[in-house]
Amino acid sequence: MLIHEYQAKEFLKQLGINLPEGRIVSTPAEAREAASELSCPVVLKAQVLAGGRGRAGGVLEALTPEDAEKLAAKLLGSRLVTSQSGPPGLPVEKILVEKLVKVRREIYAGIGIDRKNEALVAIVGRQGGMEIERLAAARPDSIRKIHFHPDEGLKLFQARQLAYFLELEEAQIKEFVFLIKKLSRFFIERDLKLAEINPLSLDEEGKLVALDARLEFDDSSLPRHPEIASLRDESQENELERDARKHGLNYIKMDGEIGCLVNGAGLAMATMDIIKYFGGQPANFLDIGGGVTEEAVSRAFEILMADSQVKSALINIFGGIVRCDLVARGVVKAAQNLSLNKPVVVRLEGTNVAEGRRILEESGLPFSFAPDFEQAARMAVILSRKTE
Amino acid sequence: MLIHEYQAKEFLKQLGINLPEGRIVSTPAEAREAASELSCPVVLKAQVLAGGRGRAGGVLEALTPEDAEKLAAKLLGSRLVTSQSGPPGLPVEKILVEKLVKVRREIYAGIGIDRKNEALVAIVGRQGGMEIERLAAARPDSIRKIHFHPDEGLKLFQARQLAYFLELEEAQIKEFVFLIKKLSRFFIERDLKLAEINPLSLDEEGKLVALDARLEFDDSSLPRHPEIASLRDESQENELERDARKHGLNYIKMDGEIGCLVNGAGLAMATMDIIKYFGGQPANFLDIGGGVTEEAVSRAFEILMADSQVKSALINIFGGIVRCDLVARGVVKAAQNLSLNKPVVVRLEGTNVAEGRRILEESGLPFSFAPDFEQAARMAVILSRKTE
Amino acid sequence: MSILIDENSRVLVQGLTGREATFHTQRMLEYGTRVVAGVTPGKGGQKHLGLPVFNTVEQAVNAEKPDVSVIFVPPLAGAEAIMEAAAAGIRLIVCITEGIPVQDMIRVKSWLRKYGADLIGPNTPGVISPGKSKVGIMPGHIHKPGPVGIISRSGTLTYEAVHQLTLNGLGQSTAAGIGGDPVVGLKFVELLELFRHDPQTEAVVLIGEIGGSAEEEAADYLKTSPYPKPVLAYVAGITAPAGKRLGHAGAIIEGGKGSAREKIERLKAAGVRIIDNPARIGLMTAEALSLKK
Amino acid sequence: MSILIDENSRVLVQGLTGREATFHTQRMLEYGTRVVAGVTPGKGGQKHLGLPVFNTVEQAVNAEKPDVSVIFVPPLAGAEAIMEAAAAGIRLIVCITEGIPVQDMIRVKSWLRKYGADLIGPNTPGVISPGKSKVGIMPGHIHKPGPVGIISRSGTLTYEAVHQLTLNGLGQSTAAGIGGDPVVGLKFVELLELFRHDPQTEAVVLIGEIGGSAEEEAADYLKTSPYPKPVLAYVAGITAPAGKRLGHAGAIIEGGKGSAREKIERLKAAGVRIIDNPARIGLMTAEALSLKK
Repeated sequence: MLIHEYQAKEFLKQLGINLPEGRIVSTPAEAREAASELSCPVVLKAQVLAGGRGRAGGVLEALTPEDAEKLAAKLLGSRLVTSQSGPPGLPVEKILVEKLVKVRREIYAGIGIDRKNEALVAIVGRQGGMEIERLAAARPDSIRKIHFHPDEGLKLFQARQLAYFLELEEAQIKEFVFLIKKLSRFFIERDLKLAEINPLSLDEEGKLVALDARLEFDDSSLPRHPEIASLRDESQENELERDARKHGLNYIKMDGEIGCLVNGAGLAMATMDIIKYFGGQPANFLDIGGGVTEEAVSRAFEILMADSQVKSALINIFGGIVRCDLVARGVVKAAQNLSLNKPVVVRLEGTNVAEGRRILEESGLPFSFAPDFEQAARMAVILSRKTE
Repeated sequence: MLIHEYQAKEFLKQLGINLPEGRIVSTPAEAREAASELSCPVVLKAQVLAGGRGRAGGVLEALTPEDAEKLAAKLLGSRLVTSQSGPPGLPVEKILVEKLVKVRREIYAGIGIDRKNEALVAIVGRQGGMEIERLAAARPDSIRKIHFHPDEGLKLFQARQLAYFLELEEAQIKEFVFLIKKLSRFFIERDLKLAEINPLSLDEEGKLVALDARLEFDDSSLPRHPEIASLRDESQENELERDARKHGLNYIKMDGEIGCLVNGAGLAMATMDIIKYFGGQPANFLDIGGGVTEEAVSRAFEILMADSQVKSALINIFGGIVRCDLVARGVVKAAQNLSLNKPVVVRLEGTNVAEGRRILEESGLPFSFAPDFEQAARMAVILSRKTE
Repeated sequence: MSILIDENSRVLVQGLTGREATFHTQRMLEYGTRVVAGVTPGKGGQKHLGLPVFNTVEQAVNAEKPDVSVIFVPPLAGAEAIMEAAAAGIRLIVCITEGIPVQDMIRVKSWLRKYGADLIGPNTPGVISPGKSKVGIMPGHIHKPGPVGIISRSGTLTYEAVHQLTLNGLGQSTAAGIGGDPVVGLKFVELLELFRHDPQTEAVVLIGEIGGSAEEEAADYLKTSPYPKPVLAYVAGITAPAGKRLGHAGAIIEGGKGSAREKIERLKAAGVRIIDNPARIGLMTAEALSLKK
Repeated sequence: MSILIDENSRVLVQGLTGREATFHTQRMLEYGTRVVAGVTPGKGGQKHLGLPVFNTVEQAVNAEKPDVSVIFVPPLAGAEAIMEAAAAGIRLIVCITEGIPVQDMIRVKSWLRKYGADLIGPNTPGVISPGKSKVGIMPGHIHKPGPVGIISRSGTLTYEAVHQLTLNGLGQSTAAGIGGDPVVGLKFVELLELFRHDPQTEAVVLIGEIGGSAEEEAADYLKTSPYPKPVLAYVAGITAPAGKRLGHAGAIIEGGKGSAREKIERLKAAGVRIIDNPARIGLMTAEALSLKK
């Protein structure tokens, strides 16, 4: 779970890390007030949960409080489309107004999880502001990684190695060591997956100031960190995805025309892949999961069909823990409430397959039955074209 | 560094561990007041830093507040001689007055350091109240040890294994797991060497109550725990030992008649041993250490001679970092201020030995010089007898 | 022969008295798995499904000598359950639990190294050596004994693969789900090494997916040490968008790394036969085996 | 030959610019030790005693390829200094620092296992292979090359032993102080194993003391694997009172364990010649060596 920049900075502040002076606002009037309190020039930063805000016009400089008010009025209530936000963009409901920092140098500091080495990793880059992966590709020598174990923490000597790699002056070495030690401890205590300060700037007095911050928490650990879980901003999620999540469904909206309803993440991906293989485009990823209820299946089917891009649907169930009859009942219930005007191909296999098929057949709804996985995909692709 | 029971219980209270209701008092009137507040019967526990208080008469039951006052008057200001306190005993300056707990069962719970396995160790015993080493010797099957690493902490499953070993009821299992987890975390965070709750009692309602508590901290770690260091009670130390410690000297009073002043702990032990080998008894262990000053050497010599049991003294220096001349100067300075009425044997070797010898000789004081380690010991033993 | 488990494996169920564990333990018993005991703290001394229940794994190990454990406990108790099993001397731990935090799993991995125990999962359907033993939640009846080894990051997709193999007349030696999480126990490389020496196994099917580098590591392994049996691979997620988690916690393309295309290229370069139509897993494996003969 | 260090050992000094380190590094250089660099964070780029100073051990290793490090840092920085050296690939770490908290040392020990580095100390005078290299704070001039290996828990007592040996015409192959703390690096057993294979060493003198079980472990080792050279031992503290720390953090009889008498009995039973008069270490070693011939 990603949190907003302003929320992340609240944590950094508690850790004692230097930040630009700032105020979080949600109206243009508040923005004006904040700007005059902080004294201009200030920066207005749209709080959306996606990177690439700068290039998308989500970060603006204001030279006067009036200016700040006008720019805030433009941003607030709009949807910001960034390189990472997806086409509909994300709603701007809050703006972080910050005093402009005069920057002498920008660097990168981050903590993450290295899956391959099964360790935590502290990463620094001699250049800040760009994505670390791009910097790694462009100038690998300017990056240093040090692995550490969550039980051991980042050692002082490791923090020093990172600091010296950054070629900081002696006073900043101490500051940096403090920062990265604090950040790594926070990372471990709160079960983070990613903590980035990018850019971390050296201001004119040589102080280290966190200009931007990105904290991502491990969804699996949220039950033991309720104070983090409560920071979730649902306005930043796709409506269908949010709805699906609440029903325990894994749904991700994509750009194609064939909706998929599958049990199991791997089979759901394979279903998307085979659609592509036969020349179609999947409209979504949808894994109903193992412990699904009839009601959740209904909701899954409704979500699927609510996507106006969908031309045909493919239900692919390999019953194991999930019973085919339960899925069938859920689908029928939902389908009966919709005007089912799109073709639906069904492939059932495994636990209670006969009963499932009977339920679907007896519903009188126009389902198309496929004998196997391949036929199901072919049919769904063909049917998606017929409706054009 | 050992702290008093009442100080240890203050920590346990902060951890949420159940304790008998109690008050710490330093006058008989306070004891009376405490007893009536707590309602009798109460137990009065003399706060001295040595085990074996019970058998030594340091733990007394009072049936009325008047009784409590009388008993407190007897204890306070007295010196308690226990099996561990040494002959002069320890001054009783505070009494812990506690409500008497009706005990259904007593067990042992402790955390320590296992030198051999280079690990922390949690220990439980099915019987409480006696020393764990004695219980281990008498009934080894009634004890269970589980090792753990300070970075990993005691795992929940390990705490459960200990709890089930103790054959507790299900409600107490949870309580015990809580207690031992908390205690082990405290042990790690504050750099303890030993944490014992002995006895840990089950009261009549089946609650676990810590009847006695012993916390020992690692002297080496005290600089990073100033809040612990400040708990030191100097009244509980031998006066000479305390004085020595303040001068950076390692001095331990013993029962013999030959005082020793040596550099290095190993050589100091060997000096004691060789005195014994030749039929004498060392009066003390004294290591002046490596970074010793002239002034500290003077103080060391004074401390040595201040022991009225001492009949002769043996100065044994193998100069390495410590220079013989520095030791000689320190000894001479101190000896000149004393009426040197006891024979002093000197054996010098190593760095600046000639200069050291010259200083001693030119002082005009009656030092006896020995050619080597063995001769020095023989001479000191013989001279200790002559003065009888 | 088979790898990891066989008819002699003595299986312990951690969390036995829970709903899911009860259901799947019944299925395992029906399949013929030698389940010997269960653990649920606080229920020691009881019987459940006719099996003795213990308070701790240690007690269960002392009494019933299991060598394999299968874990059904809540996610935040998962890491501890694995550690407890390893410390008690269990040789192979199969963790079904999904949703164990990733830092917990990093701790688990160093713990396992200390005790020398092997882990399958977490977030796995488990392991089955058809006809011998089933330790997990997969539908047993779709399997049959035979020459194909399966290693998979996915559950239902493995069932699909097994189903196709069985329809094509091919049974399985052992099918192991390695789990869909970012940090798991045994991975492709370790299991390929086991299948290398298993006489029953004549071909190995890898079922990979986006995220992480387990497939790339398998490719490196196969490239550097010639493998005596045909290896086939299907990698799910060729259509997966970057930066989105597809169901499994580990199935995500992050920082441009872990795409299906990259994995496929690497495996192909290592001599692995790539299956690009997931409905042809059975067919292509049959082909590979017939070519070999 | 010698163990641990010789004339080729390239030595790094951690904490070089400190007062004590400066003093002893001068003595080491005078003795002929190949000191190649120093580390003091914040003083990288400077020269001290003619040696290059680096900010981190890693930088020093990259530039000067030391394989041995000797540590002179404050007690609470000691554990980190050892870990830093191990992580940077130093093979042998000699830690002079006294007063490192014992839990820090427990952490250090598992860290060392991970990196495969050896530690001498902490709270040790160091190691000397007379005539070749001196890595520590012992007075070099009392030593001379020869056939006796020394392993000791004590500083000045080792000097005493060396002095007696030298007076008896016996030089030393290597004298190593293992440190007086409760948890230290290499102990009697590991060093006995090294001396076993060292052709220069013809006899080994152990200098033990009260506390812990290093002497008992040595006895077990010697009992189970016949040792090809005479081993002598003096154990200090026969007169030590129980429960009192005698100078060294590790020299304490706790819970009735670790008395000199117990250790002596165990060593004697393992065939070790016990020296009960500490003034006769040299004489008895000379006797043992002449009997052997």
